[in-house]
Amino acid sequence: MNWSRLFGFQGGIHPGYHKDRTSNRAVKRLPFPLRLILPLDQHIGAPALPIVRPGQEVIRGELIAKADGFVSAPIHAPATGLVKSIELKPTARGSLTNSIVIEVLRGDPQEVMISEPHDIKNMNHDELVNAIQDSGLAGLGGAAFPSHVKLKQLDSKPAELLLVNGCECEPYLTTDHRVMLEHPEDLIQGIKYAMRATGTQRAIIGIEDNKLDAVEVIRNHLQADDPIEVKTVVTRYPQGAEKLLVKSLLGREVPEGGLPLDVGVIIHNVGTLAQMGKLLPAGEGLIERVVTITGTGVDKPGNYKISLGTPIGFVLDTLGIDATKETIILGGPMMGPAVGSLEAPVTKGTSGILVFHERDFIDREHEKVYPCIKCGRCVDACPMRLNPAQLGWLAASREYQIMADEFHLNNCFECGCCSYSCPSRIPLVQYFRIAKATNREQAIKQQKLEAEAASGA
Amino acid sequence: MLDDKITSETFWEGVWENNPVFVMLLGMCPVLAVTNSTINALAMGLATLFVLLSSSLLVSLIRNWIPKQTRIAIYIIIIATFVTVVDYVIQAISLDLYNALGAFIQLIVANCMILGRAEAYASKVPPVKSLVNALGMGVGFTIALLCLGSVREILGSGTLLGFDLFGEHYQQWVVMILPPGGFFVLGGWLLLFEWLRQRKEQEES
Amino acid sequence: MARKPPRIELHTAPHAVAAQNVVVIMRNVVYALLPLLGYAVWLFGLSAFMLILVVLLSTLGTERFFNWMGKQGSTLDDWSAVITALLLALTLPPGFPLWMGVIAGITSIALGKALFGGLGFNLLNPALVGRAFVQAAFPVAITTWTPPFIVTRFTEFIPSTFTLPLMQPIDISQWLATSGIDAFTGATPLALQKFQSIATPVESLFMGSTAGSVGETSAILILLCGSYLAVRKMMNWRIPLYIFFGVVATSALLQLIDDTNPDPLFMLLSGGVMLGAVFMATDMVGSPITPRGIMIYGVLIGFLTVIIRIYGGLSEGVMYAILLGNAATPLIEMVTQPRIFGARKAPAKGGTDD
Amino acid sequence: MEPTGLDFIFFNAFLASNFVLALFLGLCPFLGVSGKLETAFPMGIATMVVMLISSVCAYFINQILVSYDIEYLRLISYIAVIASSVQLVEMTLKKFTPGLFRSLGIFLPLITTNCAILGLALFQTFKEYNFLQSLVYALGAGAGFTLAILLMAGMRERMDLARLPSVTQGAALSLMIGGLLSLSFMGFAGLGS
Amino acid sequence: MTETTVEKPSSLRMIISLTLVSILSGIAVVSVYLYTKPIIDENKRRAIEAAVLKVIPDAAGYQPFLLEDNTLKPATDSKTKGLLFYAGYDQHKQLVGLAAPANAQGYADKVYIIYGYRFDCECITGVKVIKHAETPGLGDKVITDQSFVANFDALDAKVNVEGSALQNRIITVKHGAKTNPWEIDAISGATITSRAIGKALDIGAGQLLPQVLKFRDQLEAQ
Ligand SMILES: Cc1cc2nc3c(=O)[nH]c(=O)nc-3n(C[C@H](O)[C@H](O)[C@H](O)COP(=O)(O)O)c2cc1C
Ligand SMILES: Cc1cc2nc3c(=O)[nH]c(=O)nc-3n(C[C@H](O)[C@H](O)[C@H](O)COP(=O)(O)O)c2cc1C
Ligand SMILES: Cc1cc2nc3c(=O)[nH]c(=O)nc-3n(C[C@H](O)[C@H](O)[C@H](O)COP(=O)(O)O)c2cc1C
Ligand SMILES: Cc1cc2nc3c(=O)[nH]c(=O)nc-3n(C[C@H](O)[C@H](O)[C@H](O)CO)c2cc1C
Ligand code: SF4
Ligand code: SF4
Ligand code: SF4
Ligand code: SF4
Ligand code: FES
Repeated sequence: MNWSRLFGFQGGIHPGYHKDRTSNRAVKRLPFPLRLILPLDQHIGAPALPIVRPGQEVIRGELIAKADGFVSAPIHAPATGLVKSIELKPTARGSLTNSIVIEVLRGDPQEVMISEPHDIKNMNHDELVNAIQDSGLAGLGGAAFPSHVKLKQLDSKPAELLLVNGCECEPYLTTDHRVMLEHPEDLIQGIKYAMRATGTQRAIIGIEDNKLDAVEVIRNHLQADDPIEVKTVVTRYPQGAEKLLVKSLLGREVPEGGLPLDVGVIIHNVGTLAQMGKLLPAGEGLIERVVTITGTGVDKPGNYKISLGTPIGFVLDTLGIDATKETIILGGPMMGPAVGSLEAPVTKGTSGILVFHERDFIDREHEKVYPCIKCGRCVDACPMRLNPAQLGWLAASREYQIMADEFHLNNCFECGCCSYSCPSRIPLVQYFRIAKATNREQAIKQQKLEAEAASGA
Repeated sequence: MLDDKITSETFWEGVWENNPVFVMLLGMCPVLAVTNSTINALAMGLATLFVLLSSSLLVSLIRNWIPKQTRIAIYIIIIATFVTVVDYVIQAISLDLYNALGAFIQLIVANCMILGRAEAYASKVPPVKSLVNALGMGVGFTIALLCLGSVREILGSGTLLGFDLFGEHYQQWVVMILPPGGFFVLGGWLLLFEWLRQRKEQEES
Repeated sequence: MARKPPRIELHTAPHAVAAQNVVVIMRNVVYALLPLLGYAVWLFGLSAFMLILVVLLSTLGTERFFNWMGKQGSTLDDWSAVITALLLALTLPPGFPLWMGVIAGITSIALGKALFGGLGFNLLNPALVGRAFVQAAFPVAITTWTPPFIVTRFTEFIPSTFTLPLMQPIDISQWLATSGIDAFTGATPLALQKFQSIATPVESLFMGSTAGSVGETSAILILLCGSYLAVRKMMNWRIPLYIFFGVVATSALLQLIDDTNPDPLFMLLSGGVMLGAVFMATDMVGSPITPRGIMIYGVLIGFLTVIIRIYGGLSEGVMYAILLGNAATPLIEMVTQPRIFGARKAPAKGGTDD
Repeated sequence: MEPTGLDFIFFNAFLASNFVLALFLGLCPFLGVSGKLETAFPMGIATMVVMLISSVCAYFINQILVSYDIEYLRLISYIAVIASSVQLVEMTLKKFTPGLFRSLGIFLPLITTNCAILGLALFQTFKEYNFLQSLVYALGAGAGFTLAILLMAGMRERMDLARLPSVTQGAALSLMIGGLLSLSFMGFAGLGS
Repeated sequence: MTETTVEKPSSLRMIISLTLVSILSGIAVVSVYLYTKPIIDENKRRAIEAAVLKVIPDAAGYQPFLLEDNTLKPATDSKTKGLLFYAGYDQHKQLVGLAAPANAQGYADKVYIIYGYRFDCECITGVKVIKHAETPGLGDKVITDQSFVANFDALDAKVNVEGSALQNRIITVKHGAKTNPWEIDAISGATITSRAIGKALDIGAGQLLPQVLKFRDQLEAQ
């Protein structure tokens, strides 16, 4: 019985997956670079507050920046070394952000600092949530949303179910796949912690049916009385988007503008929970993550455990890739940004580094953009059942407000299915991002004006 | 504000700059409906011109005398009267012409151009000026009708004012005399004018 | 270490795109039309060939002319004008005077496409605008039919083909009589049915061995070529199906009311329903993009086709039905916006202020 | 269908002899108020309502005129009656449904100088329709006007988002679209013959 | 207009102004009407005369009649209801035929015709289209197309033995398919207008002729 046949979402696409090159390669560790760059805003929410000074020595695993409020996450030193500076450094998207730069101590054994183990059995809900925050976990699924925030119990909206997102629907990426194969115990442990923190009685792991081996492995590790189920869903991008996974597995639609919690669900990525299972008992912080490195420009593709803060240029150099001739994408090809600077580091949200040769990369700039021929492919592909074509016409006329007010622009989660399928090669998602950003600016301006008017009056 | 001086502009405005059809898009129904031949267009143009002249004159003459509240009603009665007159006169002149123009002679009453002129112009200026302006407007209207009528007749019937232009084997473009032809020809003229205007602008800059 | 940045910086996701683009789709439609063109030439001979050629040249010329007027590069390379031309030629009668074909080609692009800004912005199907224009301009010439398989079709032209520009088509009744065709009344199966209540056997309709436009001939061939496009996902196969449904349902209903009305199968196979439904109503530019909109659009076209055929003054209604369907498309789309994921209530365009 | 049958009268006025697209009546609102659907629809409905009212009025007035042999006053009395009935509708609406009045209000004066209304009254007289026939005729004509202006508005709204050539804008474009619509409506010509 | 206070004229002045204008307008309309009426009536009469004399070739004069409730009376007032027809007489005041109006729905609107009938051949001898809105160049071929007009040189319109209807209903057939004298050979490309004329004749003559024949003696006596 395949669940998603019953409850599956509409739309979605079937891009080429290209996962075979890395899915059967065990995770290897990449050496430390000379210098680590740790942006203070690796997560969504308030940036972390540094608690180290330039010149100070730090030990691997030591807290170097603390969370600034509840929706924020601390940062730990990924390697033993010297804090060189706290300065503006480029991120993958090209903008500058405040980062702690650490000069790695050469020849150090790089032992992780021993911290005080947590007595999880005797922790109450709030203590557990705090412990998770202290570990610096942010969603490893890509959005890097501080993980503890979702686990905070709300009396008004009790969570009934924990969904574990093992879809990994983006082409090329195989980090979640490897984590499920290699660390099923950590994952199950993490799931149990998350369930404890939220008080849910049931958990479901959703895995796309192109990773049946992972299903097998996890099932073998489950005890008979574990309240955890593994379910397969069909392989279709963007099955892993939380709203769609909820729909596929439970048949529930998260209401427009709402969160999964509105239908009683909390959702976490398998990588996040595996880290939680590993880090929490020892009281450690998040200092490294698994990254898939693949693409036509990579001769030795694979999954690598990389310290956070490692510059992408270093990663590529280590693997012998001449990056100046290639196109580099951080994350999957559907949602990941193209890298604007090789100095940009691997962060908590980096799930992959894809490198493509010029020749096999479909080059939007050189392919002519035709006017919309109203073929409707974008409408068929949009999993949110929006009308991307209509949104696109409006965007071309800069009718951003109408897009939001009448055509549900804000429901678009930028999955890219529409742009992918458009035969006229219209950069629809790009339009939508601009539209959203403009609307946001507009709203802020409006608020300011109103505030001024209110204070003036 | 309108003053009482009569300049050449008083007349030419209606013919060209503010041509009621091409520029102001007034009275479109008769423009499209009866221009399937030049002669109909001419008759319609003259009939409208007559009504326009006489109602403008009369309205201007009595402009200081009629109370504001009843002015529209009075304009309408005046216009309707002259239209009825024209209607009977055309019937007396030629039944065939009358049949060809159909109800559109009577529909001159509803022609927004005439009421518009009465309200916006004739009621504010002295009779002679009003008359000169109405003449310009009427001539502009008639010219526009002829522009449409001639194109439609030449293509649609192969004749001009009834004279055969291309010999008996000419293939008439029936569509031109049909409703779509009316839309297309007027639209075509407007496109042409716009194109010429833009070209002039480009040359100037 | 001063390092050059990677090649593409401002690239935004998604970086992967589907293989089919506009040009590929359009070119494949042309491929799908080639068998129809070949069969049409086989049926009607030299005259059909000349007509196709002349319409093609005039259409492409007009497209190029408007490119030049608008100071833009040539848009001939997107192949859409070729499709327009070929489909237009396929809807004209084989002996249609060439000069009228030129007029049809010019109007299809000028009135149907260039006016609105070219590919993608037109409201109505350009090919059908061209045909509707000549149908209204030259109603007699466009209903003058010749039978297929005239023996001399590869050695001589139908006399009306080379009518002098601006002149009435040369009368072909004399020529038909001497060409050894007896008992040809110059009527299509639909006209025979409508004006004389004479039924045409279904096999002839299937094979296209009846009088008619250059391309509204073999139902089987049209379906085959259409299937190619449908299988390659270059055409929305739902549209023809909805149209067929509309035609069958409406004509079955009308036959129930009055059994002298022709039967659904005849309605489906005769005239331009096949060509129109498979190749012309499916032009995505003029058809709705919303799934429910497509259903309404298709059924509406089928319905109007039968209504015009039975109650209208003309024997064939497909062309007008498709044009009206195109015209109604913005309205249809407006009322069929998809119900968005997680919508709390039925989709409401515009704010609901009360 | 018989030319005097109610079904014929309705469909003829609705489609085949559509007031706007085949008879060229009511072009001013058709071109002027069809820019947006949200104004076009109320305009269509308002016109239909006024058509029904003036059709009834015109019918009775004509009875009186004929019985007193004063048909030459027809035009004057029709236009007077139409103008005052529009006024009456306006007042009634204002009084009883202010909400509806606000959405239709601005269109009502426009309708007075709209030849479709007067044309309807004249045509029903020339065609010698009886009371019921006149009513159905008005209904068909009003529905036809509404259909035409709705189609037009839908297409023009679509054009707002198109990349139009610099010359085709404003009235010229509207006329061309009107022409194409009219061309499409040729399919209904000869309906019922 | 810049006045700030809307002065309210007395209602009396409004009423007077309106009344005055209405009276003047009435006078104008009535005088034009009275002046043009004889001319218009003369125009109409001449048009009818021309039509009647054309469709009954041998006639030199005519008399309008009205058939109402199975009685025949001279038509004087155009308003009375009944079947109107014009009896045609030659120079010797001999009854030769009759002419009558008829109409039917054509392609665009009703087609109005007047047709002529001869008593000796019991056939229709001519048709003139009075008013139509058919497509120029297409539907109006029924006026100009000589071979179509030739249909009415002698179109069979015999009344059956019972005297209740036409012996053979007049029908229009597709161009080139005419085989019987009561059939009309349509114009190709204008079949619908051709059929409208056939239909008008079938209905008009079918209704009128059987009744008129009963009064033939009465007509001859005029
Ligand atoms: C301001 C904000 C508040 C959020 N609050 C909650 C919350 O209370 N509970 C929860 O489960 N998720 C919460 N989320 C997380 C979102 O549901 C979602 O998981 C996160 O944005 C990442 O989603 P993605 O990886 O699908 O893009 C919040 C997100 C944002 C941006
Ligand atoms: C288009 C789209 C596709 C996504 N696909 C996946 C996926 O395949 N796997 C996954 O874990 N998260 C995916 N996400 C993110 C999830 O929506 C969700 O944020 C995540 O599972 C929450 O877990 P985390 O906070 O532990 O990362 C996707 C998000 C979007 C918008
Ligand atoms: C623009 C246009 C105008 C038409 N006008 C007429 C007309 O006035 N009279 C008519 O009988 N048919 C008219 N028709 C209909 C057809 O020409 C023709 O009557 C019908 O197709 C029957 O064809 P047939 O006469 O060749 O059998 C018109 C068609 C079109 C497209
Ligand atoms: C399936 C399909 C059908 C098409 N049908 C037509 C057609 O009927 N008429 C036409 O002018 N173009 C047609 N085109 C081509 C193209 O869409 C057309 O030129 C645009 O309407 C021009 O904007 C078609 C294209 C495709 C892919
Ligand atoms: S972030 Fe992208 S690649 Fe990672 S799991 Fe989600 S969809 Fe798949
Ligand atoms: S990017 Fe937005 S509009 Fe496009 S398919 Fe995804 S959700 Fe729909
Ligand atoms: S996929 Fe592209 S061309 Fe097709 S409808 Fe959507 S935006 Fe238009
Ligand atoms: S609109 Fe795009 S760039 Fe802006 S916050 Fe959202 S995902 Fe980031
Ligand atoms: S002229 Fe007809 S509505 Fe204005």
